[in-house]
Amino acid sequence: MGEPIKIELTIPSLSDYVGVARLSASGIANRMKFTHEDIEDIKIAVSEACTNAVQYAYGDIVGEIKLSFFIHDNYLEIKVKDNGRGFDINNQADTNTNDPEKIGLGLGIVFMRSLMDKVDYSSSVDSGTEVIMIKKLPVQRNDV
Amino acid sequence: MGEPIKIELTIPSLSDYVGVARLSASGIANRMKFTHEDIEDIKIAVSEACTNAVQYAYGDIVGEIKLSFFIHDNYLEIKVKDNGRGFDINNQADTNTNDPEKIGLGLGIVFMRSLMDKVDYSSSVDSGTEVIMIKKLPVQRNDV
Amino acid sequence: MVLDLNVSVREKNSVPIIDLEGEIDVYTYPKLSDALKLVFDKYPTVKDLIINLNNVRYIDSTGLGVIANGANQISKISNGYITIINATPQIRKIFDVSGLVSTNFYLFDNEDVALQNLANKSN
Amino acid sequence: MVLDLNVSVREKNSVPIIDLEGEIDVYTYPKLSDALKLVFDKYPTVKDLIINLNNVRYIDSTGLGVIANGANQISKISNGYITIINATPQIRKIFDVSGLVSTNFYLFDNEDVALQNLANKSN
Ligand SMILES: Nc1ncnc2c1ncn2[C@@H]1O[C@H](COP(=O)(O)OP(=O)(O)O)[C@@H](O)[C@H]1O
Ligand SMILES: Nc1ncnc2c1ncn2[C@@H]1O[C@H](COP(=O)(O)OP(=O)(O)O)[C@@H](O)[C@H]1O
Repeated sequence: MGEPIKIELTIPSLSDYVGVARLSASGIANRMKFTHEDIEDIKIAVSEACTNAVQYAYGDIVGEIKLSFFIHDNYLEIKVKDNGRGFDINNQADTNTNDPEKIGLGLGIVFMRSLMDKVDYSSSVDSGTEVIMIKKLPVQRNDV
Repeated sequence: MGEPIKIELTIPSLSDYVGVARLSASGIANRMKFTHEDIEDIKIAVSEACTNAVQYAYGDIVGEIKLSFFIHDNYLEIKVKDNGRGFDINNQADTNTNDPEKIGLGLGIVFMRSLMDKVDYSSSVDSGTEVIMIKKLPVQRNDV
Repeated sequence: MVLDLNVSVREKNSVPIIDLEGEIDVYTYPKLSDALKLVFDKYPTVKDLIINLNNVRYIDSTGLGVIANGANQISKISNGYITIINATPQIRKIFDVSGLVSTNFYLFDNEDVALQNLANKSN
Repeated sequence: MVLDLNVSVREKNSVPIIDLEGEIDVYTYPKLSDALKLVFDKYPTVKDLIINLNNVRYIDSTGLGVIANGANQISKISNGYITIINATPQIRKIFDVSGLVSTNFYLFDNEDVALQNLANKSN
């Protein structure tokens, strides 16, 4: 057990660098010996969190997105944090509008929740948005 | 011109995560449209700097290695910093010993200097080691 | 092609086919939007459109959003459909999770099966 | 195989060949050291040894260090040499920059050329 190993990555809120976050996530998941499928799931979940921060957090200015990866014995914990305008998690009524200019379909959070084992969103107008996601390693024989 | 874009990555001084630093570096260099060959050069230089921090900076304890990437218009600047024991850059006499247990051949710094356009080492016993490396983008026609 | 996307458009049996190579994410999706726009301009009464994911290694909600948008458009134009081919199992999973398949588009294993199916449909 | 290394050992015309696949860095190099140790144990009078980099996409000073160490050992054992085959242009460049080639080992394009050359040498 003991302290988890921590890796931190800070990228600007530009679409250009979401792929860099994804690459880092895949490298870390690879080291933890996640399956190929789990690694793909983690890549998507990390990208979705970063994509939202790029698209919604800062409006027209460029802010920071901070990713923290905590490598635990049996799971990977990923925190994606922005200092943007935040949103009301319980009131996303307008995400399914038919506005043709809005590319989002409200799938980002759906994907995170489907692909990870646990997803916690906390967001407020003052302190931006933080999502904490957990992906468990497959249970090993000798742990049972 | 303007301020360079900054990306930061902090990894523990464990050999496991040098590859993650390399992946991030290659993603960033990719976005900057470096050539395939330049990207490989950058990957090696970043790995060498991290490998040295893993092997020499902290002895048996695990410390942090902080990488900062600054994306300028015409070049990429990479800073790799540890808070380890530092060394005397002008006195590496013993790096070419015949000690069969010592895997290093003194090639790390040679590689960095050969593959990057500029390499500045600063190291002291108090403040650890910092290497700043620069790789220039190929000169573009319309810049000339 | 890591972190990037190549897009090209061709035609077979009068069906426009968009071939994609690379990763479709928030950075690269405009290339796919542009290709769709190009197809809708060139084929103003298009009934069927194939998107070939054979060399696509990554797609997320931004990519699905663009494809779903294209499906809406082709539906308005001609009640047409978008057909996705050569999706890897992982990408099929993403399509499944999205809940978009069948209401918005079809998934087929490969080009031959897809073209055969589209030909049968129009008979 | 991103960020990892697969190692296997085989033999052709009595020459042990180490096939590598992946990346050789500070994390993976012990796998290559182990393979070299295994070869020196199994062939205590080994004269020639081929290292096949056909599927190696990355190598840095830690990898070169291990190979140079192996070259020192085979030199002591039998005045033998290590022969590197199938290095990409980028990896050849790294070998060149290192200044290790020819004093410590040979570089050949592929297995056939290397084996031919080793056969000629022993005649
Ligand atoms: N980091 C964030 N900052 C501000 N708003 C956000 C953030 N993440 C999500 N949101 C809000 O939540 C909504 C739902 O997000 P998501 O499920 O990813 O779907 P989509 O991006 O397709 O709208 C977004 O439309 C946005 O209003
Ligand atoms: N981050 C660092 N912390 C402490 N010592 C270092 C660091 N980087 C380099 N050194 C010293 O510089 C020497 C030369 O490094 P290098 O050229 O990479 O060759 P090698 O690793 O093969 O010895 C090392 O042996 C070490 O003594």
